[in-house]
Amino acid sequence: MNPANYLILSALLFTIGAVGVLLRRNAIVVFMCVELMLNAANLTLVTFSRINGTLDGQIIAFFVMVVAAAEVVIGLAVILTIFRTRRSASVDDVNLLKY
Amino acid sequence: MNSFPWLTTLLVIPVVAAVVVLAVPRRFATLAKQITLVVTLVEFGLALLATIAYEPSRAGFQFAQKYSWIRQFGVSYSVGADGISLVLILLATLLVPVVVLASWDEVTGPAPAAAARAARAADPGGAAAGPAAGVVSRRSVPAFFALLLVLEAGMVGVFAATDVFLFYVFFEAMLIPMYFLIGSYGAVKEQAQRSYAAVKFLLYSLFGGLLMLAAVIGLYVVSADQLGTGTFDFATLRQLDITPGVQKLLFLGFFIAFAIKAPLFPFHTWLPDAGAQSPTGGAILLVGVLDKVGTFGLIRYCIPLFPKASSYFAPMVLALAVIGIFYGALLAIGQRDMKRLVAYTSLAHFGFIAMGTFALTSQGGTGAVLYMVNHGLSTGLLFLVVGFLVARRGSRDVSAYGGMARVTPVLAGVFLIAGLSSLALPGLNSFVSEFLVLVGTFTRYRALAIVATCGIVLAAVYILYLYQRTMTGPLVGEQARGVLDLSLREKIVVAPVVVLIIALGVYPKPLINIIRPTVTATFEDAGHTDPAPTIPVNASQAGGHS
Amino acid sequence: MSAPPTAVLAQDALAQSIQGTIDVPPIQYAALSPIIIVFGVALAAVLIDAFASARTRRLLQPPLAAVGFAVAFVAVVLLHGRRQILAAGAVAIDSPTLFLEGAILLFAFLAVLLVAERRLDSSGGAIVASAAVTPGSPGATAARTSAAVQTEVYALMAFSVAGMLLFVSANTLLVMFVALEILSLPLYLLAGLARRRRLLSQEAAMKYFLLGAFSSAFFIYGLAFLYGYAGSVDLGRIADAAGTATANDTYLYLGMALLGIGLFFKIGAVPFHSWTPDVYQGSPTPITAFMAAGTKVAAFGALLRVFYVAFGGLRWDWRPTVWTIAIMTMVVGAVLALTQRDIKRMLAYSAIAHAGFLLTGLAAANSDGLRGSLFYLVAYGFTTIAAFGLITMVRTADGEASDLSQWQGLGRRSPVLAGIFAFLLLALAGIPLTSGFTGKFAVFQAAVAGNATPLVVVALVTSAIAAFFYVRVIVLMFFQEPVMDGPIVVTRPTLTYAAVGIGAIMTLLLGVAPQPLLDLAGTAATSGFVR
Amino acid sequence: MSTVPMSRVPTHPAAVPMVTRYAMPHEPHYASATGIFSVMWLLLVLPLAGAAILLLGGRRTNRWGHLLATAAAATSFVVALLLFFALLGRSGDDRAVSQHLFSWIPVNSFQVDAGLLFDQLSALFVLLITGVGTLIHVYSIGYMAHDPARRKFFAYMNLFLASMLLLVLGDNFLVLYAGWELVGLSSYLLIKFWEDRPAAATAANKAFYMNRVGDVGLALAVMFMFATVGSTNFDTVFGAAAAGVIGYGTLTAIALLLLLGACGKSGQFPLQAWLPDAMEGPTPISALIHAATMVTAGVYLIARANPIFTETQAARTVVVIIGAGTILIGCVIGCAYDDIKKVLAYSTVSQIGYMFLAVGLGPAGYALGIMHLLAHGFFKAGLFLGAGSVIHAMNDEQDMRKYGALWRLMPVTWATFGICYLAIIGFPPLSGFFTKDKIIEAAFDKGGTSGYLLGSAALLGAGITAFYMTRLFLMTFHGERRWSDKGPRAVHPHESPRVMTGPMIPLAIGAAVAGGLFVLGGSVQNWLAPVVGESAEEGVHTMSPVVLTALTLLVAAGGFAGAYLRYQLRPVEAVAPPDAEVGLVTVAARHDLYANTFNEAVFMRPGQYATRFLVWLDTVGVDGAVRGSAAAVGGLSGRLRRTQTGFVRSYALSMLGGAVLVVGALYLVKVG
Repeated sequence: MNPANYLILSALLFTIGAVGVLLRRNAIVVFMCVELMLNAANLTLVTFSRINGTLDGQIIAFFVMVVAAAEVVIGLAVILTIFRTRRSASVDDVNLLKY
Repeated sequence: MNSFPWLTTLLVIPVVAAVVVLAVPRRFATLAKQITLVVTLVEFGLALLATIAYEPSRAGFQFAQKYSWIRQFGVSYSVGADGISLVLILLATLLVPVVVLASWDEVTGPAPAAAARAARAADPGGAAAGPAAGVVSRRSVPAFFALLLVLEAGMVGVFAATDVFLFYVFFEAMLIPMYFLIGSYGAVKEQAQRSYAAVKFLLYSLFGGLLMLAAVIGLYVVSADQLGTGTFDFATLRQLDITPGVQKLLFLGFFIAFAIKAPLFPFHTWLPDAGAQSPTGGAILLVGVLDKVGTFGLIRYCIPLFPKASSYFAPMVLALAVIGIFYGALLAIGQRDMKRLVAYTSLAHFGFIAMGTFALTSQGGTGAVLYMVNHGLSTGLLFLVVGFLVARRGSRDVSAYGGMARVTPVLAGVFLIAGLSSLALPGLNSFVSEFLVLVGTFTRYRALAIVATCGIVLAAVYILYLYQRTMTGPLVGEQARGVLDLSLREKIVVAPVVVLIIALGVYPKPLINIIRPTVTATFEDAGHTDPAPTIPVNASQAGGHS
Repeated sequence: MSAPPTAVLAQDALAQSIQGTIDVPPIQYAALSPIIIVFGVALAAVLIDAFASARTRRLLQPPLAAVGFAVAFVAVVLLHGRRQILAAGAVAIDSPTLFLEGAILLFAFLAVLLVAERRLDSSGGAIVASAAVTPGSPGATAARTSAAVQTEVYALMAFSVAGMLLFVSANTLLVMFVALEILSLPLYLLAGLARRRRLLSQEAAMKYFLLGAFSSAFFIYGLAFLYGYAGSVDLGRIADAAGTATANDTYLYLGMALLGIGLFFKIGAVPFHSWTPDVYQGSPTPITAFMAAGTKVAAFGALLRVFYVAFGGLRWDWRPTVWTIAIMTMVVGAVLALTQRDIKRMLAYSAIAHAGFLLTGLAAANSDGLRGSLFYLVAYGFTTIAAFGLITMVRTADGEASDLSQWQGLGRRSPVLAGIFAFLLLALAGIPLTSGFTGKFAVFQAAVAGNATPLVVVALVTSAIAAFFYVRVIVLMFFQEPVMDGPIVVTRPTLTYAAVGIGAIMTLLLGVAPQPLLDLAGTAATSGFVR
Repeated sequence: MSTVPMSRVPTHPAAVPMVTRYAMPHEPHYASATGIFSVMWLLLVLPLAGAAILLLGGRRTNRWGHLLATAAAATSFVVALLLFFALLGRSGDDRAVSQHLFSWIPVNSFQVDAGLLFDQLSALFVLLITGVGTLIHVYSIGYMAHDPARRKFFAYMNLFLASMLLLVLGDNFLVLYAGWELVGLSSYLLIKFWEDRPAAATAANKAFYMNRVGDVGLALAVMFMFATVGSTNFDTVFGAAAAGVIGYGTLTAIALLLLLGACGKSGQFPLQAWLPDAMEGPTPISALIHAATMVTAGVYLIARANPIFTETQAARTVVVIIGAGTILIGCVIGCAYDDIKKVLAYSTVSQIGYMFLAVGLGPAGYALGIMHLLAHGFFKAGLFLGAGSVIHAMNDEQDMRKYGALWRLMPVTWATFGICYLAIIGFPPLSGFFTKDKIIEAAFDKGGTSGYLLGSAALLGAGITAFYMTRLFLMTFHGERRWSDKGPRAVHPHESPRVMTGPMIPLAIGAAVAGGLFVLGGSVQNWLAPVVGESAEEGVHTMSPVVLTALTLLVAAGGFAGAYLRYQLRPVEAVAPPDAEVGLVTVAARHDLYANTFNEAVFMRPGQYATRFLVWLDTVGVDGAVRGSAAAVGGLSGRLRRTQTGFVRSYALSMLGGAVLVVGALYLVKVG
């Protein structure tokens, strides 16, 4: 199968993720969408590693996963504190800082 | 004698003194004043000695010093004096002591001793300085005089610099002390207008300065292209052969900056506000010296650096100048605020100066430079007198005055002298310069000179109309009866200026002999020779006694 | 090409793993010492936090961090002149890198001074006692007044600094990505650690985090495309590939764009700037100072390296884009700052404008531009740290007097402090005899030399606009009568004094005698990035 | 105009080639001052020193200040006499001595020296100025005795003397210009001497403004001279003019500009309006400045610049027209006023008209103009001093309708005044008879229609002069008294103190005999010949001098008779009849022939409107543009802020948009 299709798929995933970030209110979901974008990137990497015939892409993918995991830790911590103070995880509720 | 670093000394002394004065605690305000006075007098003395040491006949810069400052940019600390800059330095160093003495009591004002004491208590560090804003906000006297000293250093520097970058640095750095002088020591009651005027002044000048910066950078790059390594050395830069197109752009960069500073016609609206709001001393230095940086720049930088462009733009500049002459005069006639009025008269005078400069004749140029000095004296004196009046009656509004000549004859007399000098009465300083400007313009731009000459009628109108409204007629206001005439201090302040105004009117030759060679050389290097009289005359007439 | 390319390395590893032996690539630890030291400090800090008592922590952490950074700085100084690619091509050490690392460490040191300041607030410093306490809950007031401090802040800072050091010295995009995360993640947390105005602080943290993650997604996606294009994430290899225009360069441009976005986000360039004001305003002020100085240096360092090394051959393709972004950044930053009422927020917008000025240095795309940018980064860093540090000293009963109206008449009450602040503002405005002017001149001159004159004209006009809001603050402080219940200037905060003092003095020095630093930046620029 | 190759042009002293110059036979030659003449500068310095001492000395000099000033004036008169006789001692063509004091404005080709020239012409003026000046100083001692500011008055008078002497002694046009404006200043100072009177202050300003208009002309003339011949020195300019190397156009332009200056200073049409108002000043001033000396400076200027005017017929035509016109204007208005000083002022205007007419006639008339000027100096000064003495006696009442029958009460005044009055109406053999007669004659001798027109104008003027002067004399000294020594407005007329009457006597004598001395044997004409050229005595006579003299006398007699019938034989109303009851001419005359109305309508009002408009323009337009753009930026900022909504998702959107933008931009560059 033509590896280019995977690229298209990953592009779709990335776009879905990006759009999700814009559309969803719940901070957790927004964050999940970001994760989706990261994984789309991973897919791209793997595809390219296949196309280029080198392993680097796959190795990088692992790095990305680890980083994503780290981000989750931080992200959840931040979101949690916000949630505890505001009793809501909606990103639209936090806009004291503006203009 | 010429090996002595005159200019550097003139630069350093005020800076050091400023630090010292700033260190003086507020309660020793008088000490601060005395230090400043002494220092500025010494400064003037040195400037005088330098002038004596100066050899007019020698071409090029004298007392020159040059040390590399920022090698990467080819910037060097290089100073030097020619005829033009020397007289202006002399003017600056003369006016500063006058200003110091004039502002002796202005800053502190008539503050009750109690308030002063409270202020001292609240002052240092401001730690836990609680309420009572009125007390806390008493204005620091040492700071005022320190600012004056810094300003003096800046003025000396801007005239002495022979490195374009250095010039720019002083050009901008000079703004800050003036900005504070206007903003925090200006018209006491009018906080809002004061700040407005200060900000307006600063932003106008900054904007012009930034345009100039663009041109300066452009000049640097051009020099880098032509010489391999970029430089800001004035002497080197004027050797460059810049293509006309580039010249025009760079010229505009410099010209607009100077036109704002001077100011010339459309760029002037900051001047009335600044002039009206700044303290008397500030106004004198602002209009008397700072603005001269603009006119100085025109003749020192625009014409030698961009000869082609300057002859290309000359007609337009002259047009602006003539418009300025009439515009300023008519607006001056229409003013009610005395300080604004004086500011507008300066607009007219700057028109004359610009005209003389861009007539590109040695008479016009010499006249213009001489005019810078004379205008500094006459307008300085006008601001002094107006300041005295305001200090006595607390109002800048003309309509609040009338018949003052009866109660304050001496003040009225000085006022009249200042005014007559400003309207260029023969026998007083301004006449010489104004006539030189006109005759210099006449030889090249006949029609223009004729129009401009008609401006002298308006000059008579705005000065004498002001005098009539303030000094003659029946006495206005009851409290006016109690007003005192000039005190001894005030007499001492005005005396030197008055003397110079008359002396330079009768015997301007010494100054002319310093200015003329430089101006002549400047114009001839730029390829402008004086037009010939249409009928040849014998050498004894032309060569004459000089 | 000194080090073996990672791709080959990976294949060998695959091959050898079958036979069961792995030969370790050589790693020059000495050359990595600054990074290693800082990481060490970070780990040590974590351990201390884990085991030491609250009191010991408070006593031990600040000096540890400070000394750590200082030592690392010394290491950087000792490394000067080194120029090589280390750790199997993962990290590069050269003059620009060392210059940037040194700058980062200096600013980190100053930031630690600000963070460690405890005299300012009624109780502890600017850092919250326990971040976990919910604002508004009964515990909150106790937390606000308690002497305790979330000492993890030092560990986090150390990690972040380590990340920054790695970021500027990364030679492959992978390392760069990891470094980016190492420097960002701690910052997300640090942003949320303000002792007062918890809600704002938390909001800042969250916004920073979400948008940061969003941007790093772009970064990694761009990385992927570049990998696809060049078959490697080694900057040098990418440059080579770009040189030989064989492969499908849609990937190249896509990758360049997306990667750039990640970096532009970090330096706060328009239109990726929107987080900057909110985060700068919400974070604890010392952290804001740290971000404004440190992060900017790191991000710009990386940006410069990527655009000079990887995309150096393509400058004619990316310059227009950089021009556009630079102009937008300058204009938006300056214009929006005009109408700000919160001083931290105003400085945030000014930071955006300065990012724009820095970009003109990049747009020049010549070694003068590099020199200018390097100098500008240092100059700006010192000034901005001093400015934010000074803000922490002007306080009312409930924390810093961040609202401009409260600064009215400050000059009359505490002339010295207000004078210093005015000086710093003038430096930011770029008045001669301040570092700000020298920096501006350096980049603008380079830009004109690089045929970017229109850009310079825009830059000058915007600096005229920008001058207005700096000047407005001076007007407030000096030309207007103090308000009755105005803020109190806390006296004797030694550490803050030190930080502000150093910053101000450097601002003056770099304005009056920029020669040495310019030399340093100049040599760094001429030797250029290693590849 | 003859242009020359640039190479021959001196650019600055270093590079002055020795240009071989035109042969200028007519060029005057000035001997340099030696011997007694080396004290020439004293003439100026004495009164100047007096002024300085009085002004700087302040109150301390109050007691003796006026004496010092008078002494200064007298001494400088003595010096003038010495120089004059020394001049007499020299041969006829060697009577021009110049003293170079110092180099004033030396800028390359523009070289102006502070130099004095004492020749036949300036000698006469110096004598007149210092002589009459001294007398009026003495007179003022009495007249200003009770004025608190007497010291200042004398200081200003001395200042005036110095300025006036500078004017007539300068040896180049710029120095002359300096004196020109300085006399304007002293005139300004003295008109507004009682400056708490708004009228005085206004009059002073008016005088200065209108003089400045004239000064513009003079200044431009000087510039023209420099631009043309490269010098402002009399000898060079006149030499060039006489050699006819200056183009006719340029020459005429210069002459007309000089004329403009002359009109301003001498109160000639169209710049005459300031002179009557100037009567707000103390009467001695009216006598000295606004009758005897300063206002005649215009005549001096034209006479001095005679080589230029001789060469340009066109300019001289304008001069004579102005002269003739002003004669009539002055006379007509003079008939309508009841204010004694105003009448005298307008009589001055018209008498100077005669002088202009004379000098406008060219070589034939220069000397005549000067003669009439000198004679006028005597009798007009005498008249003013007499008027002053009367005003003094009548408690500062200036309305002649409140006078009458004073001759018995103040005999000396009456006698001196009478002599001067007879002199001015040309009663033989008093001075006016000779000098005015000569001018009328010369006017007719001009020949042609113009000659007749001018002559008859002058003749008519003589008649009207006789009328209004007689009117003045009769209303003041004769008829029945229209004042009372009782009641609220009581006055007690009395002869003035001797210190005042004293000076009037020599003036009267001068008025009586001067004319004869001047004319008989053409002494003055011969004396002035080297300066103003031989007056073509042997010109064609339109009609024989005898007939003309008779005619003149007849006309004058007519005027006298008219006045006598009207004001002596019929009673004079104590209040002037309202405008409704008098003829149109009288109404017009009472309103100065609407000169002021004209000036206000054409110059003042538009000026005021222009000013108001510009003030508006400057605030709203020029400054408004600046403030507007600032406000615009501010507004933009205010709107842009709103985009910073505070919602993370909108931030993300902007980032995404940016991403698209960047990608797009790069892609564009790539394909394009």
